[in-house]
Amino acid sequence: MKVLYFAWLKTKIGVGEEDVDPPADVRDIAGLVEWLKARGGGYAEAFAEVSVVKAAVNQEFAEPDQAIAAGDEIAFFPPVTGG
Amino acid sequence: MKVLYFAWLKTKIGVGEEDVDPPADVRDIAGLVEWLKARGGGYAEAFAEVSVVKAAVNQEFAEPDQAIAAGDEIAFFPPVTGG
Amino acid sequence: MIRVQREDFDVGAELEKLTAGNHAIGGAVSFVGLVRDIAGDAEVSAMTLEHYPGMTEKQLGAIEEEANRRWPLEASLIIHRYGRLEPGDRIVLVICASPHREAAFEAAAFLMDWLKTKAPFWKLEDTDTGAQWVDARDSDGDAAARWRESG
Amino acid sequence: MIRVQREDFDVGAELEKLTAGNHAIGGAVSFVGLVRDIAGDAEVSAMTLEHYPGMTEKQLGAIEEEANRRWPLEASLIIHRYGRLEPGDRIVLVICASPHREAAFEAAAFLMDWLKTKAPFWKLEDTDTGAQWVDARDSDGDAAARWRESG
Repeated sequence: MKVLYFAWLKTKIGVGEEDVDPPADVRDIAGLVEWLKARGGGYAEAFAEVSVVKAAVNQEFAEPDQAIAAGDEIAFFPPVTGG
Repeated sequence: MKVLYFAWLKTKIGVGEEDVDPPADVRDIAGLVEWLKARGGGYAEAFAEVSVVKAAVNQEFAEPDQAIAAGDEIAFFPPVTGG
Repeated sequence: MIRVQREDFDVGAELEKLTAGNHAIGGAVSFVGLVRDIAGDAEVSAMTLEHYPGMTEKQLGAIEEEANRRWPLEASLIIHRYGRLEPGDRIVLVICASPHREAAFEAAAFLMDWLKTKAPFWKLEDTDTGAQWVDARDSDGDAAARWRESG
Repeated sequence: MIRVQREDFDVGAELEKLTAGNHAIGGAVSFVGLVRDIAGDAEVSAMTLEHYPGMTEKQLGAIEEEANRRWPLEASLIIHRYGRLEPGDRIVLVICASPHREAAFEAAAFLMDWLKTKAPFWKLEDTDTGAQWVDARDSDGDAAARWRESG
């Protein structure tokens, strides 16, 4: 599963993209966040205030309860500020 | 008193601008319209449907009861269609 | 700034001139009005815009001043052409620039709505059924009415 | 049409290309977003726009499609830049062209409001107090919410 981080999540975590292989009980976005957060360090910091972190699954905005599967492209980022 | 006509009022009346010298009892726009209309011909035609004719006094939009005086620049025209 | 002219204008150049060097501007909204080739059911081959020289400048100036009174604009511009125009030709340009986009959008819409009801221009269209003076649209009056201030 | 690019764009040329030859167009509204030199109380010397390649194009395409579904547009364009920009630089261009001005104004405002809340861009500002990621504005969420369709 490919995971991307943008803006200050990328800064805190230190990488913009990585391949991860979570255990089978990680079934949705919320589960993935908990699993990543448990890694500590930059991850714990990036996901400390989880309510301000947005997610996308396969380049579409996704809610915390959205199911994820191996092969998905998951992205985490702060609220967008373009335009 | 200078009187200007625009768009189809100018076409009907046949001139775009003229100097007129109405009698003293012509005191406002409505009075001037009646006086011009009484000339008949193109004037009667131009002012036949007086509700669709707009007026300006000294280049500001004016209502029928606006007072006019010698030396004023009066204009008559249909509703504007610019932009 | 307002201009009433027979000549065409260059939107990109006007926008550049208006915003250059002013780094307080966050957004600029432009409106360009073009001559359409259809009026109701009739085909339009050309149109002639008549106006009231003197009053036109006065009214456009007043409309622009009003927009600047209502919205925090950093810059504004109205250019309106007169004379003979063909389908696809530019008629009018309005630009409003502001720190924030909301003000720029509202002020530009306001200027166009007021211009449609307050600027002394009249359109004579050459159609396949003859030359015809364009009637004012009721919807333009309605559009302008929404900007009326209460009190 | 949408474009995501590092390079600057030419508003006049884009407008010309988009409207040329289409005589059904009565009005074209453009919005240009520019980099401001002030953010809150801090002075901004530059900003870097990061985005999510792939998702950006997908979202902009969907937003443009939605605008064309809601309003009778003859042509539309979104260009959004990324990378390093300085105060006064152009960030974004939106153009909507329609037979009538009301649709062009509404669709352009809609595109900007949605872009602010749906397009995956993030601004990092270099200010005199250090580099800082720009926070989303609540007012942008409110602005986007007004376009929500009921039912």
